[in-house]
Amino acid sequence: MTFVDFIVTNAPALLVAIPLFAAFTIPAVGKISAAARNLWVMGTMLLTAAVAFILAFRVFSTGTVIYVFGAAAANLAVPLDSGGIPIRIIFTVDAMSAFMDVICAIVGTSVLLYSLSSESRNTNLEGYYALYLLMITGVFGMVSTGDFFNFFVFLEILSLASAGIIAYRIDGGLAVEAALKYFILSTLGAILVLFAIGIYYGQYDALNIAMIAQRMQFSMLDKIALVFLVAALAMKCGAVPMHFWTPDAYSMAPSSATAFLVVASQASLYGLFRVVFTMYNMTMNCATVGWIIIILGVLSMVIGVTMAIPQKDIKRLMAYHAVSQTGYMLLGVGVGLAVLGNTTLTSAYGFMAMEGGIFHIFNHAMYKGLLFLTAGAIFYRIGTRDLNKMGGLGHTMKYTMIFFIIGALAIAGIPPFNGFASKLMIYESVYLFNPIFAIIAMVVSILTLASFVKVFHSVFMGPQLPEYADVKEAPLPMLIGMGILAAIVILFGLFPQPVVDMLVAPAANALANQGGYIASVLGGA
Amino acid sequence: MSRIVRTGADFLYPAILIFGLYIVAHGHLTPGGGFQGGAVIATGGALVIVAYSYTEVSEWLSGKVLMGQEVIGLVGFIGVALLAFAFGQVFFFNYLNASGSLFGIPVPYGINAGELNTGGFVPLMNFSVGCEVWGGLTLVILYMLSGIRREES
Amino acid sequence: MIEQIPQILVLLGLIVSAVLTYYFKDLLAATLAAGLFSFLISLEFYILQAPDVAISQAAIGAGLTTAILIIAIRATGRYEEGSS
Amino acid sequence: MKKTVVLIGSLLILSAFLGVMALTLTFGAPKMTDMDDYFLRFGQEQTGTNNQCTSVTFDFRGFDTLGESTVLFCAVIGVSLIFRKMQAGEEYENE
Amino acid sequence: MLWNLPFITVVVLTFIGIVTVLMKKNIIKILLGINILESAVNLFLVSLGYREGGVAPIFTLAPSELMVLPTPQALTLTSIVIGVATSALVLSFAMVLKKKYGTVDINEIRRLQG
Amino acid sequence: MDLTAPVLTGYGIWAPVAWLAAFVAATIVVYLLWKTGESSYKKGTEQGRPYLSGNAEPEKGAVHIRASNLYWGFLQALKGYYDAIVPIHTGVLTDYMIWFVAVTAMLLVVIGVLS
Repeated sequence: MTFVDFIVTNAPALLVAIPLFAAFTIPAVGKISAAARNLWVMGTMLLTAAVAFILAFRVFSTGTVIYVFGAAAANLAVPLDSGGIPIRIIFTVDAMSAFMDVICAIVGTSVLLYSLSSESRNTNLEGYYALYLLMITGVFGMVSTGDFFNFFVFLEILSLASAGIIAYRIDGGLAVEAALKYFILSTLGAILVLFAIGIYYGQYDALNIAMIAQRMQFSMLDKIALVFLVAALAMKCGAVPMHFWTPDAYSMAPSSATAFLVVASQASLYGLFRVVFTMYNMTMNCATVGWIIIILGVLSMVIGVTMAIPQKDIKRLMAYHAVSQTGYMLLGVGVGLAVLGNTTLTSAYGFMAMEGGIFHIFNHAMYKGLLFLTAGAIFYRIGTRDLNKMGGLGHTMKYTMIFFIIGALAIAGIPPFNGFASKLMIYESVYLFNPIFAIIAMVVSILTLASFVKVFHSVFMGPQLPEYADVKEAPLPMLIGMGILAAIVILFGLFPQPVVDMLVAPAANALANQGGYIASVLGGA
Repeated sequence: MSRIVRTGADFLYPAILIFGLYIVAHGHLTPGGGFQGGAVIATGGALVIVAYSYTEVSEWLSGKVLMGQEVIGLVGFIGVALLAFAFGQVFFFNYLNASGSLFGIPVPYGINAGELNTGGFVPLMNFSVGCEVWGGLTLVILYMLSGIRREES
Repeated sequence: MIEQIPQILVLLGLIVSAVLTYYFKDLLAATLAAGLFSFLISLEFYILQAPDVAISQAAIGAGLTTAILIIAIRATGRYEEGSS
Repeated sequence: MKKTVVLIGSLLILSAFLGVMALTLTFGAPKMTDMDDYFLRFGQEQTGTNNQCTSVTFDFRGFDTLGESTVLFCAVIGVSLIFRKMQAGEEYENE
Repeated sequence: MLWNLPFITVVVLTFIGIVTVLMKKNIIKILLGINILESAVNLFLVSLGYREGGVAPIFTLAPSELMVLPTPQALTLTSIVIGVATSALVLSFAMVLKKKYGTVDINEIRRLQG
Repeated sequence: MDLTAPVLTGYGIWAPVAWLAAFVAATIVVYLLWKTGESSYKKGTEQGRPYLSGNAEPEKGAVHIRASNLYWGFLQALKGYYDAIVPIHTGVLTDYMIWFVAVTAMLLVVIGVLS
């Protein structure tokens, strides 16, 4: 077996094993020197991203990849003597998972590059990088796994690592307060997820998602499990009215970690979609659950954006926008779910709405990451997050200002940036479903633009303030990190159709096609 | 703490240590395993730490050593699993089972007396996990005590 | 029937110790009640033929969790005040 | 108190549904046991352990156990970060 | 039906746990509530795997062929260790908050709002 | 693969490259039109000074509008809405958990009983 074959075959395992191994060894490597530690972390991240891209390429070219941990062969999901049941932990990487892997790899790499210089003034960075790599492991594991208990374990890894990293700057107790709120809520959510796992196990004696999906009968117990999962995962992705932890945690975490926390909550969003589409799909009452998701989405959009407008803390404002943008994804995919059973409506607009929602996940990760990174650059240079104290920074931080403009226009859905493409897909397909929601979405978009005009004006515009006369441009690694994300925002805005064809449509297809998911694990059932 | 508690802890700790190591080593035969054994030893460690004052403990018990122990345990765990790649197998494949080498005696189905030299890589993993849990949980207690100490001073 | 009596007693004890954990205003007493709860649930695991889990719960739940709780209570104050 | 009413109402609903769950499931006679029967039948030969719980923990579901160790590692690192000695000026004070 | 006692206990414990989490204001009391909830879930999982007349799934000692299901026990082991990790982190948060804010009362830990 | 293919949204199309070309063309046309105009501005004369009804020009730092003064009218117009929505974000963890449990209970009723 050649090296390339080895990488290609074992890519799903390496995706998790490499960052884990690096995270375990960081306390030892950090003892050598700071440069060795940075090199070690960055090398690991690049290697992981490369593996993720190889895996995604393989998935998009040949279809779902499965990896069975500890079996005689990597794709032997069902042992010959078991009578057709999968018994081991299986990583099932279909197009949707590969899509999330790509997002995590891109954002993870650029954020890590950024944090090499943005966090350099803090102590005990070994711990910070270890937790960061564990967050990356958690996201990769959550989106790749095909086993529900394994999903829970990675969810816990993600929430513990996130809580540790949110509390990293103690900030007079404020960061710890935010971490406490996030962590207790997510522990409650995890307990509900564990209850749901117990219910599935007790009924079907299965933990594999495909196996549960095949045996699903939608009895009363399954309804309870569905509610537990929907509530817990919607809370974790920050849907209104369970979004209260989001602004606290996003504003108090270190800026680089905040940009990755966006991806972390999108991993929960992925889990929500995986549960409703792959595990339940047509067995449940799609319209009811779809409408629940749509209502959660509309509430998130409206309340998120209206709460953002009066904020004075720049990161808190952006955090409320993250809630609002999550609403777009929930709206798009919810519309797709509500009409799932109806072939004519699905082909008319349901599928397009799903594509829009999924494309928006990608776009949101890119531009919201970019915006949080610019906020972090401003904080790094002037040492405050209070919008009232800022002003006139456009004179000195020109590149940061350009990156901020790109991000702000993208989040407001101004052509030709990538936010416009996905929002247009959502508007037009949702308009066919129910015109009111499309109008609400457009109004929310306008309010988003308005609030970013406020941020832009109060941070960058105006005369140069005397207290910030000697502020310098952000350091080069931070600019490179922001530049990668900005380039993707522009590129995907200019050429949306290839992205939709290559990444988004297969992902939406994989989500809607429950039979294909089951067949790829259990073999042509 | 009083002298009685200290003496008790001194005598009890070796016994707890041996009991924990027994649980770890026989994890694949009798109830127990890495987690349980490691937790038992860490409980013994907690007893010792509570019996002595933090300043005394921190003289001869360094956080670095415990962290090193934890890292060794974790790297050992993932290393044992990664070693499957060297045999051309998939991650977490039990390459040692029924190979005839260390821990490689084949076990037929049914009730047997329980040979210690069985279990493939499971005993190795038990040892790594035991090492990790021992180090990790003791470290948690040590760090939390250091938090109290700094508050009191 | 007769062999279920120990189990019923243990389950009742579980509920009683959980209520005590809720009831005590003195956090140290509440922690001891939680330790008793952990011990009883480990006994219940043993009755349900799960010795591995029982050992684990006894060592971690009744031993270590109680230890770190006592450390935290020493740092944060012994009585909860002004609670409903 | 509106809050208390909401609290009690949701708790009652939650316990009612959990009660339905408790009465629907049958204790002592799992509905389906095919996966676990496989473990009990073949686990001993495939992993060489007499303790089937350990064989499930470390072999069949060994990856979960790795994740579990990782969770413990996360907690240790998180606690060590919280109680670290900070430099002067590292903390940012609001207000 | 009546002999579903472990499951009924799970429901009662869940109720007590949630009441403790929601009604108490002290962080340590809330953590005790979360511990009760976690133990309830663990008990739920282990009870799911119990078979009438079964013995522990260990071949060294087992006298008969009928064994209880091993998978829930493995899951519960994982869950217990996750529980202790959670407790450690929450208690450290509480200690730092006591040092910085001077209180562990949830009603007063609300500087982040709006 | 055609990089510049438009997105078909099922209702309309969106071709960013064509849009960008049109945008650039329009900018050029506007620029040309602007070029044909006649400039009456003379640098360095009285024209360049700010006209503030005869008052002295304030210091640079004082004319910057701070963030909380923006959208004052908007917030005032929606005062009822904001008075209702902002107090919900109390900052108390217990309230947040009650919201979570209440939403779970509501979904249980909606999915478990009604569907």
